[in-house]
Amino acid sequence: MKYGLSIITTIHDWLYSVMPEWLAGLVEMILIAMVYLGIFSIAGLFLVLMERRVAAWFQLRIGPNRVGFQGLLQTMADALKLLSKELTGTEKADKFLYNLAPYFVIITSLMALAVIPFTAEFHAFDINIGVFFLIAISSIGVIGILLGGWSSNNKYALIGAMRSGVQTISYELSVGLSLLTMILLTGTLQLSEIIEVQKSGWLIVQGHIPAVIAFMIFMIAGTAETNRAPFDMVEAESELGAGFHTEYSGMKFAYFFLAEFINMFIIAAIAATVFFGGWLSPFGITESIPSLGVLWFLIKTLLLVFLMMWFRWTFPRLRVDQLLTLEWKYLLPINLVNIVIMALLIWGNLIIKF
Amino acid sequence: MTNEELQRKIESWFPDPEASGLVFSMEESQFLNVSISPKDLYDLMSKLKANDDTHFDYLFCLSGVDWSEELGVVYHLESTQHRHQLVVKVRTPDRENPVLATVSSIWKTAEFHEREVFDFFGINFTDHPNMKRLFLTDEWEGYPLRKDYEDEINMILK
Amino acid sequence: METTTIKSNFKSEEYFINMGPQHPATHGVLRLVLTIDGEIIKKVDPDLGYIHRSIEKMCERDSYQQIVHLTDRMDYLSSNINNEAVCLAVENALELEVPDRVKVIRTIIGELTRISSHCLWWGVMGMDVGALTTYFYGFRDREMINDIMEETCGARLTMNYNVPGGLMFDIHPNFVPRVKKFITHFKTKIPEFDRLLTNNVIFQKRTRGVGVLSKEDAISFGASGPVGRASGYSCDVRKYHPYSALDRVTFNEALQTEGDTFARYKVRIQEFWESLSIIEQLIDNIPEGEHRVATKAVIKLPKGEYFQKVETARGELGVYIISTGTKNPYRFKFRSPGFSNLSLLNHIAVGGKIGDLVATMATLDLVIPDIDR
Amino acid sequence: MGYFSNIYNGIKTLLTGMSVTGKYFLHSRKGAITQQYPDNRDTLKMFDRFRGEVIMPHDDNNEHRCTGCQKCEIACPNGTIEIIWDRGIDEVTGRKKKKIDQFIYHLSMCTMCGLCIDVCPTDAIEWGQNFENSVYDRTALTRVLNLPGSKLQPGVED
Repeated sequence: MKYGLSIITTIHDWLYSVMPEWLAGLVEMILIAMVYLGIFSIAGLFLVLMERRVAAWFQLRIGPNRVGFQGLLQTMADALKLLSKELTGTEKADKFLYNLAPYFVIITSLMALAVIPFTAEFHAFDINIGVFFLIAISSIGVIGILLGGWSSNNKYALIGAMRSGVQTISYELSVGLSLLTMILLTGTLQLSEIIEVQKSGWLIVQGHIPAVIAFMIFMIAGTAETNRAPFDMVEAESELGAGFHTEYSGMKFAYFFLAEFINMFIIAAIAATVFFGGWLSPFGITESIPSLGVLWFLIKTLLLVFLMMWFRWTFPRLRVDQLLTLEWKYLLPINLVNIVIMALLIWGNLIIKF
Repeated sequence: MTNEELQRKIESWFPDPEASGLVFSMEESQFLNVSISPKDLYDLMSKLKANDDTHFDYLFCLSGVDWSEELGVVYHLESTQHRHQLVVKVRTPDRENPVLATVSSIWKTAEFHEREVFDFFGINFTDHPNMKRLFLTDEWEGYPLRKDYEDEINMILK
Repeated sequence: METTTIKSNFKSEEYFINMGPQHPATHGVLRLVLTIDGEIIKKVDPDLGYIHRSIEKMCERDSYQQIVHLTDRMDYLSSNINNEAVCLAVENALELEVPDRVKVIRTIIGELTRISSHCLWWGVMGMDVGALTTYFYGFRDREMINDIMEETCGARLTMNYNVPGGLMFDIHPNFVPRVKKFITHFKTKIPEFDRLLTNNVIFQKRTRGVGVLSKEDAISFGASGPVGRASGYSCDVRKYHPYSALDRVTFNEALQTEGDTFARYKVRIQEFWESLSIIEQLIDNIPEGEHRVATKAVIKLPKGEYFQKVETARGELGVYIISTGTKNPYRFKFRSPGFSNLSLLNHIAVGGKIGDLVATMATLDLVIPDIDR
Repeated sequence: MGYFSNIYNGIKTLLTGMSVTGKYFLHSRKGAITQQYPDNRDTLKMFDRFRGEVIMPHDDNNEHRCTGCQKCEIACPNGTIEIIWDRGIDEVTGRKKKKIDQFIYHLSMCTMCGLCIDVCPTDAIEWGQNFENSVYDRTALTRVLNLPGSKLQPGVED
């Protein structure tokens, strides 16, 4: 990372030397945004590929293996195909909102990436309300889904969008509360400091029982937040065809699709950061080589992503009322009790620290 | 009940078999066949279902038949309790506007089967809750399973 | 599962939604016109005929040997049992006694067809409630049966293996060992099906208490097969009117009493075991002998009416022939199980949600060509 | 306590389900049932009885076994087979005799029912195992099965 950092510093110094300070700051921000956009649209495509290979292996299949070595370029080819497709739409759609919806979804998911610490240095925006920012941003995405479903003037899409609204608003609570449980341990919302705290043991170890419960709730609620099976009521292909994006095609569809995968990555990344020490290596085995942090971060995140895929390819889908029962009758009360337990633990100093 | 018992039972319901066109037959069939005139059809059917000795609660087949001069419906009945079977036949000579009584209030399965018969034979069932075409489109002309149906485009004869 | 009735002060409007003819859950070109209030279904109105080929009219034109191959195309998942129904009807009419070997082979192949059909149903059932992986597990086992069929009959789906008078050709020498291998393989897989789907808490929540059909309604609607048996209505044709070699085997009729979607699911899982047991009883003692009795090249049925019932994977298939003594039937009617089972959909789906309708429809196991004929 | 046992049982069944799929994931290399067609074309062998298309085998002397009796044409439910025949003079006996000119087979209409092969008295036609029948033009599916200049194998008619 030293080498990489020196490039960044060089560019930073050069920008500030050739133009006025306000312009240099702006150009720098745009550059960073472009880099993130580039990296994560490609990473999103590879997540799609991973999903397809994992699904295939669960299902006694081989999966895509024709385009490129072992099918590595398959999703690139798919993206190119989607780019070249005609953008169709319904005649009586609300054109403005219809076109706006995919951008809402993709932009919010990309915005959330900004605060995630990949390593100590590779961290675009270390805001002191990091967790709060993530929760706030991730609930904006649902507006895009609601808009898309409503404006396409299709009954299936509308049902999907309404289900999505119900679902996201309910599960927002559990995501927030389970993270709040962990905030009690760290005492800070800033993600870099949350990781700093974990140098004396990952939070899931520090907080033991309530932390494990919080982790489970977070994973369930997080899966629901991203509208993935078993909570894919929004798409529910056997019930609603394709749900809210029934009427979208080409690149607009690809945005929805990509956003789903980036959202999944974000949920897994938050879980890795908050519960499993982010870029910290287990027991500090590679502490002397900080550039390996990004590797540890990716391993942890992808393992959690795999877990979410495992859920998806094993479980049947819940019905919409059962989804709400699960949230309001099970997750929320448990979560509230869990916070109290966690507070008692900290008060009694029963946390495990190395 | 054996076929003879069934026959005696049904005969006892209709004091005037001539007027209600009641004919029994065992020939050329593995079941006891009862023919009845259209006006007494509903009466016979509801008795067959309601009577505890006959208790025909399962209508397992309802077929329309075009007997060239007449149109008819054949009901295959079975009792799930006594496990005896019976065939009831009804015919109407009116080919232009055939009308029969519905049995869909006795056996719910008849609702769909009668719609099928209406669709393919054009037999109208009175008091049927939803008498409209089932398979074919509403604007289809003619009734395809009738023997005199002709369609030069879709029908290939050998 | 508790039923919730919500008294609403909101003014809501019912609306129509077209489920099908192109919809993933209708498994073919069935169109359901749904009247919906929010998510709650108020009325289901099936619209049929998208693949009606008028097989009954074609039968009036064809000879009896030719009719057999048309029945493949009705309920294509139990094509062998459909074939058997026509052949049995013709043989009964001709008073033709087929050799024991034929009877036993027909029964074995019929039960294999039933297992294969239920395998597909199991996969699709999982898929309809959202567990996509089940589809491939179901198909893996179905593939083994398809291979057995392909080796013996030459085709995988539309076999046309039965002819009036017996079987088109004798079984392949590999048939018996392959079937035995399949039995041992499949016996380890049914518990796996249970672990993956049957016991799953989400699946049970989705299916228990959904789409309840009472016994009286089941009889009145003419429900047959697993749909009827799940309501406690004992309607197995194999028990009441045994045909082929079914009178010499012992098996239990799979019965449940709840009548809900989960009961229909369990009946089919139970039928896996029963069919396996029937095959096991017969596979080791297939009698030697001819595989076919010679019939005349032109079969003319004596004047009269003939009815034959068989139990397909979906329920009771009836074949009703009216013959006037010529080489073609005067009227050929199929009483198809799917048609009657579909007619009760409106009755049991009303009041449920869209997700319930999909789960209910999956356990009715509709094959649309069977309904449309 | 029902509340907590519900949660416990629920999670247990979910984990059991995951163990089933997880097992297959670990054995994914061995368990894959995918056939990588057309890569496996060389090893892919259909069963002997596989019904791909109807063929007419010819021996080395370009002789087939079809006498032109037309039984297959009559047996076919779809009009798939058409036999154009002619009367030629038999070289041995010098008498006029029926022989086939063209045995036309419309693969596009064939339903693979096997009745023609079943009915053939001289085993002149049989099943071919070829299943790769996609063509750009429908007319390519109409085939003449007897090779040009082919003759009837001697001794078939006896």
